[in-house]
Amino acid sequence: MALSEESRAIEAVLMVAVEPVPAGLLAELLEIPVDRVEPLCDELIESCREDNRGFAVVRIAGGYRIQTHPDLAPYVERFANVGVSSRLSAAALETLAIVAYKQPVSRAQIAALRGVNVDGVVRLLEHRGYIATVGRAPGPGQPALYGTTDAFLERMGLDRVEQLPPVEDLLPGPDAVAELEEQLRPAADA
Amino acid sequence: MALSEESRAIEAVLMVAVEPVPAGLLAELLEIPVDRVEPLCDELIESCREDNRGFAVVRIAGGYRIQTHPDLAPYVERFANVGVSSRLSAAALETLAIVAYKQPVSRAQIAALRGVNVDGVVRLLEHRGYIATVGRAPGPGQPALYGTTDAFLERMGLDRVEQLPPVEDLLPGPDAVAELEEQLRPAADA
Amino acid sequence: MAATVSLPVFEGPIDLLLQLINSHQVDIYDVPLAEMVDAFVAEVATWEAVDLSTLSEFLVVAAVLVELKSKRLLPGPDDVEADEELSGWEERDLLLARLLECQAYSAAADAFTLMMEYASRSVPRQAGLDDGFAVHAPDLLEGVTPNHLMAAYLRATAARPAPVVDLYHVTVDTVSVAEAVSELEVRLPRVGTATFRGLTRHLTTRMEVIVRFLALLELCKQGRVALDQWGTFGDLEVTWVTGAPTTVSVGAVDYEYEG
Repeated sequence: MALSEESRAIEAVLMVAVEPVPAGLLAELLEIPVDRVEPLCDELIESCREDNRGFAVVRIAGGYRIQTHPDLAPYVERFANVGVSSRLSAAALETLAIVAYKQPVSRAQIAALRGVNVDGVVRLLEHRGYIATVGRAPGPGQPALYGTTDAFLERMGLDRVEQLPPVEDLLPGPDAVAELEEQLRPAADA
Repeated sequence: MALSEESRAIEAVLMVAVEPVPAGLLAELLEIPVDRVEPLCDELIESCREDNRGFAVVRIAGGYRIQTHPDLAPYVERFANVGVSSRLSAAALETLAIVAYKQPVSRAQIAALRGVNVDGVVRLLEHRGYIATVGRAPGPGQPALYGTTDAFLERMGLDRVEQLPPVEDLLPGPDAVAELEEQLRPAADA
Repeated sequence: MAATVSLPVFEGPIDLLLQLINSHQVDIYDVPLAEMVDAFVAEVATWEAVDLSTLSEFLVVAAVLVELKSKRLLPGPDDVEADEELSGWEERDLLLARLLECQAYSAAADAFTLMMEYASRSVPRQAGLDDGFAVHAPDLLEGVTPNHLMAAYLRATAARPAPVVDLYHVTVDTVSVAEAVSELEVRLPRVGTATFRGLTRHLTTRMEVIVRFLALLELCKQGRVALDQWGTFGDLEVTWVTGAPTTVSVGAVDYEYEG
């Protein structure tokens, strides 16, 4: 069953989303009335079932998301366990360090510091229980703010986060760096 | 087109992967011979195309991954706020091309071709993760030899370096070469 | 904005001029290079902001033109001995090969841009594992101490790419002598005596080595290190003078070198 253009767009958005996407946001992205979203998502849900896909589109609290089909859980679980290395990658450790020192911190702030997309790493750290959502930032979308957990402190042998070795922030913030970069860029892009 | 059980399992695994999954690992998870993986993935790729899905399964940087369909970029970009990867300057692109086609190659060899100092550009490309030291040349100082990385392949949307356009296609045509040669002849000879 | 030139034989963008010369539609012999440069400099003078891309593009093309023309003006085979003639041909072959190669890489750069542009229209799925899956993995923080974490934090915050200036051809290393002084201040008291080679072994650019040398001279002037050299071109031996004040007025050393 070939999908409609709007259903395809919804599917693409759900593919890159890390958290459930509210119907209102989908309507906004597609520039359609919000009551059109449900039938389109139903079309998607139905097509996945009919074509026997390995994933499903599900409606859960807060919106829609894509998840693996429950009957394939054994493969997914095996993958999750073979893929895991016994140590954190340098990138993951740096991300954890940023959360530890800068908490509460949003994913966008971490990404700005690291200069790369950190969604996967943040999810891994959250999944492992080293970091957790500790609040929501004000402003559009109310992004989640992350902090370290008690499990993290316990593993590091600390009582409080304040016991981490002190660091001095000698560097200009990401905003300042971005601004500087802008100024230094020549008039026309090479 | 309804999917086979194995294709569904591969699809589910790719759904939770955060980087390209090599065929060998998929074979291990499904407990099938590795040469069975490619036809199964082809089945997946074909089904996505046929059913006009919003995503595609692609072979990239030595593995398989799921990504959004290119023609839905307007929706995805609006949602995911991508475009973090800034553009490379002409000098950086040409240097990257030299590394890609001549790897493993030393900084001195690149500089000889470009006719200018390339230290800054090489450092930038290394920092972006597109090139890396892949060995050391014999001889005094044992200069580092550079090659392209998986991140480069991912950025280019390629599976292997061999998929780059052949260098013959990039050279000026035989007529142009003959004329250029003529041009280089000394005055008295012309 | 592409550089344009206006000459008796040609008027238009300078890279087009190069193409025409390459395709033999304009003779490099008839192109007055000095006039071309004068015209470009005059055009630059009218710019409100300096456009580095156009400047460097012009420089590259102008350099190739100068090279082409100098080859064209070389004495012909009649004036040279057979051996030299041969080497002249060899030189031209090499030049031709280089020009062809440069054009190929320039074409490759264009192809790369298109491929990257196309690839960037697809975004990979990054959602990771669904909730509720059990991961029986070893503790990932095994062996990680708070100090490791601090080091990772410093790495993460210091690893920001330096602001990228499209200087195209020039590499600027800014190394301050003051920084080198502070670094040596920490290092030398620990080792007591070291050789200059040993102190600069980890450095990669000549400018860094020079700055290190200047820093040593500065410390020597302040009577905080002793320098010895056994023989001409011998390795410089650096000895930290114990009892010297432990903090240097780094502010007194504030000059920077750019290479």
